[in-house]
Amino acid sequence: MAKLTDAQLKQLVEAAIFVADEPLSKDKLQLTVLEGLKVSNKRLEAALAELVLDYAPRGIQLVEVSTGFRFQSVDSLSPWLSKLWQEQAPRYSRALLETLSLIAYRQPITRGEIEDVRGVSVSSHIIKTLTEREWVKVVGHKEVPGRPALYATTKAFLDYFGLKNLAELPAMQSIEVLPEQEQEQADELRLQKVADQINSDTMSSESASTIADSEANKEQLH
Amino acid sequence: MAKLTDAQLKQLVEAAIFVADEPLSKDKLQLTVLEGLKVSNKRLEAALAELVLDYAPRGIQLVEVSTGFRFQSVDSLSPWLSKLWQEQAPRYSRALLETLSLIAYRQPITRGEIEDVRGVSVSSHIIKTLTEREWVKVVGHKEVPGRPALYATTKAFLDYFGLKNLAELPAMQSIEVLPEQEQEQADELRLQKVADQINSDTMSSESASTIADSEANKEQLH
Amino acid sequence: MTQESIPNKPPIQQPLPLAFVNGEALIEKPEDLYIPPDALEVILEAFEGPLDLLLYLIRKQKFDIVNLPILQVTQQYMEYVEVMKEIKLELAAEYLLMAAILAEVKSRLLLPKRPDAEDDEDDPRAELIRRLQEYEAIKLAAQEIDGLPRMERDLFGATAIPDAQVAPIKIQPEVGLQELVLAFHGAIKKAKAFEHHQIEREVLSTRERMSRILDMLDSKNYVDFETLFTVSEGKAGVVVTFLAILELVKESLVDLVQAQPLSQIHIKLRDRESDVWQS
Repeated sequence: MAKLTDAQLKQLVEAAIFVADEPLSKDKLQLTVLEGLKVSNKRLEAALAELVLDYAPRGIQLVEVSTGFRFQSVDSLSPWLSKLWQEQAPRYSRALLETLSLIAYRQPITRGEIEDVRGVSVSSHIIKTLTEREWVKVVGHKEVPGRPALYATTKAFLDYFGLKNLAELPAMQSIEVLPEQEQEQADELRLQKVADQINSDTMSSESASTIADSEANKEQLH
Repeated sequence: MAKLTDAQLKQLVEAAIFVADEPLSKDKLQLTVLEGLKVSNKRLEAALAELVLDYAPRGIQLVEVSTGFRFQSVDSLSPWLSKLWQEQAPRYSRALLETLSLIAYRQPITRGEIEDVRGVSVSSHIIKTLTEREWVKVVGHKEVPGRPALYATTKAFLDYFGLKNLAELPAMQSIEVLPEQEQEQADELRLQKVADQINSDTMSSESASTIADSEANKEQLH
Repeated sequence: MTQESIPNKPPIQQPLPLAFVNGEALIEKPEDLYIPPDALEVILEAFEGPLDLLLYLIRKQKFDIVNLPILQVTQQYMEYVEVMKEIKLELAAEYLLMAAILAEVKSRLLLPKRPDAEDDEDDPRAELIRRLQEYEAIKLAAQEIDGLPRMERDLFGATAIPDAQVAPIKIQPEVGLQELVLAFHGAIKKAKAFEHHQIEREVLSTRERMSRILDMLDSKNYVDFETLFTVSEGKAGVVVTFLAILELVKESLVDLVQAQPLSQIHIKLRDRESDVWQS
C-alpha cells in the first residue's frame, strides 16, 4: 500500500473514524493511519467529502465536530434508538443550562458575573457538574480582588452538542447588551444620580437612606 | 413511523447496530428499536442481508458473530488501524536500567545476585520488560539450591547499542568504585598486614586489639 | 404613575379600563394575577430567581419590557414576595433585594422630573430594563442550547469494532549506552552504600563470631588462618572475625602457629588435655 488508491484511502479513513474512540481530526489521521503514506491534505479532504455524501442517505452520518470527524446516528431515529438503553438521557436543569449558556456566550466569565446576569447565586453543584462533564473549565483568573476563576467552554462541550466551533452556537436573540465599559459608565452614572437625589432638598433624610441601602444591597450581588 | 418502509427499516437497523455497545441479535432488535413496529423476521433478515451487501466494498463490514450482528473493520486494514493506538511507553526507570547494566556487565547473573548488589528486590515487571524487549534472556540455571535462572544479554541488545560484542561495552576503570576482584586483592593485602602485626613480638595482644578496634571504627565511618 | 398608565390615545369612556398596554385598554384583570398560596411553592420552583419572576409577570400580561409598567409589576411582585416570606424564607433574600430595587425605581419615578434632564438617561427604569433584557436573552439562549441535538439524547456515536488483528503499537523508550554505563556506576555505588548499611544494622557481635570460629575448628588439625575469613562479608566482617580470633587467643581457647615470618598462619583449638597451663 505504498501508493494508496482513492478507494483504498476512503476505506482506510472510513474504518479509522469508525473504530477510533473519539472524533478524528485530519491531523490525527495524518499522524496515525496515514503516516508514511504521503496523502496530501487535499486528497484527504476529498475522501472525507465523498464519505459524507456516501452516508447522507443512510441511518448514520459522517459529521465534523470541534475535535474532528465522527459517525453519528441521524437524530430523527433517536426515539427508537434510545430504546437500546435502559436509562434515559440525563436531563439538565434550567439553572444549569442558563449557567452553561452564559459561559458559552460570554466566556471567559466569572461566577460573580454569571450571578449578576441571572440575579441569583450559582450553586457550586452546577459548576461541579459542568466541570465534571468537562463542558467548562477554568481558563484563568480575573485580575480583581479575590482573583475569581474565569470559566470557558471546552471542545468536549462543542462535541457533545454537535458543534464545530462557538460560532455555530444559535445566535442570541436581539439583545443590545452593553459592552462592559459602557455598562460600568452607566452604573457610575446611576450612582451619581442616587447621590444627587440624596442631596436633593425635596427628599426627607429617611427615604434617602432607604434608597442608599437598596443600592448597597444591589452592589453586593455584583 | 407506524408503518416502516424498507428504506426506513434498513436505516434504523443499521444505526442500531452501529450505536449499540455490543452485537445485536435479531431478537434484541425486535425487542428494542423495532418494538411495536410489527416488522416480520423475514423483513428484518432481508434488511440485514442488504446491509451486508451494502458494506461489502467499504472499510468496515457487517458481520454476524455468536451474539448477533456488529460492524467491524476489514482485516486487511489492521496494520494501519493499529497506529491509532500508538502509545509512547513510559521512560525506563532507574531500577530497570541498573538491572540491565548489571546483566550486561556481570553476565551470566541470577536475579538474587542482582538483588545482592542493588540491595533491593528486582521486580518481575523489570525482568519481563527486558525479556519482552528481547534485550535479556535466560541462558541457563545456576547449580545452587533453587536452580535460579542465569540472565545474559542478547544479540538484539548488542545491535540496539551498536556494539559488535560485549567487550565493546565501555570499560569501568574510570569509575572510582573498585570492581569486585580488585577489592578482594585489597582485602587480602590488609589481612596480610594484620597478620604481620599479630606476629610482631613488640605487640601485646591488648594493643593489637586496640588497633583492630580503631580499624573497626574506621570501617563504620566509611 | 402618570408616566406609564396614561395612554397616548384619548381616554375611552366605558367601561373603565384597568390599564392600557401599548395603547390598548386592558379591561379584564389577567388571570395569572391571582395565584393560590398553596400553588406558589410549586411555581416558585419554576422560577430561576427574581428576574425570571419579573419576566414572567411582564410577559404574562403581554407588557413590553421596554415600557416596563413599574407600578403594576411592583405591586404584583410584592404580593408574591409577601407569600414567599412565609413559605420559603431562605429563598426570599434575592427576591427581597429585587423588591428594594423596584421600590427605589418606583420612588424615583414619583419624583418631579428635572427640566434639564435628558430623556433617555433619566429613566430610572433603564438599568432594570437592561437587566431584564439581558436575562431574557440568556434564558432563551439556554432553551436553544437545550434544543440542540446532543449526544446521549438525540445523537449516538456510531462505532465499529476494530478487527482482531488490530493491536496497539507501543513505542519503546530509547536508551543510550551512556545511560547504561551510568546505571551500572549507580548500582555499584549503591552496593557499596548498601553493604555498609547492612553491617551497621546487623551488628556482627564478636562473641557470636567467636563461637562460630570455635565451631569450625578442632583440636587435632591446624587450619589456614585465612579460611576463617569470608571476604564477601566485607571489610567490617573481616575485622569482626579478626577481633574474635584475638579474643580467643586472649582467652587461650586457640593456638596460633607460624613456621617463619610472613608465612601462612595456622590455627587450631587448644588441646585441653595436653594443656599444661590448665587446672
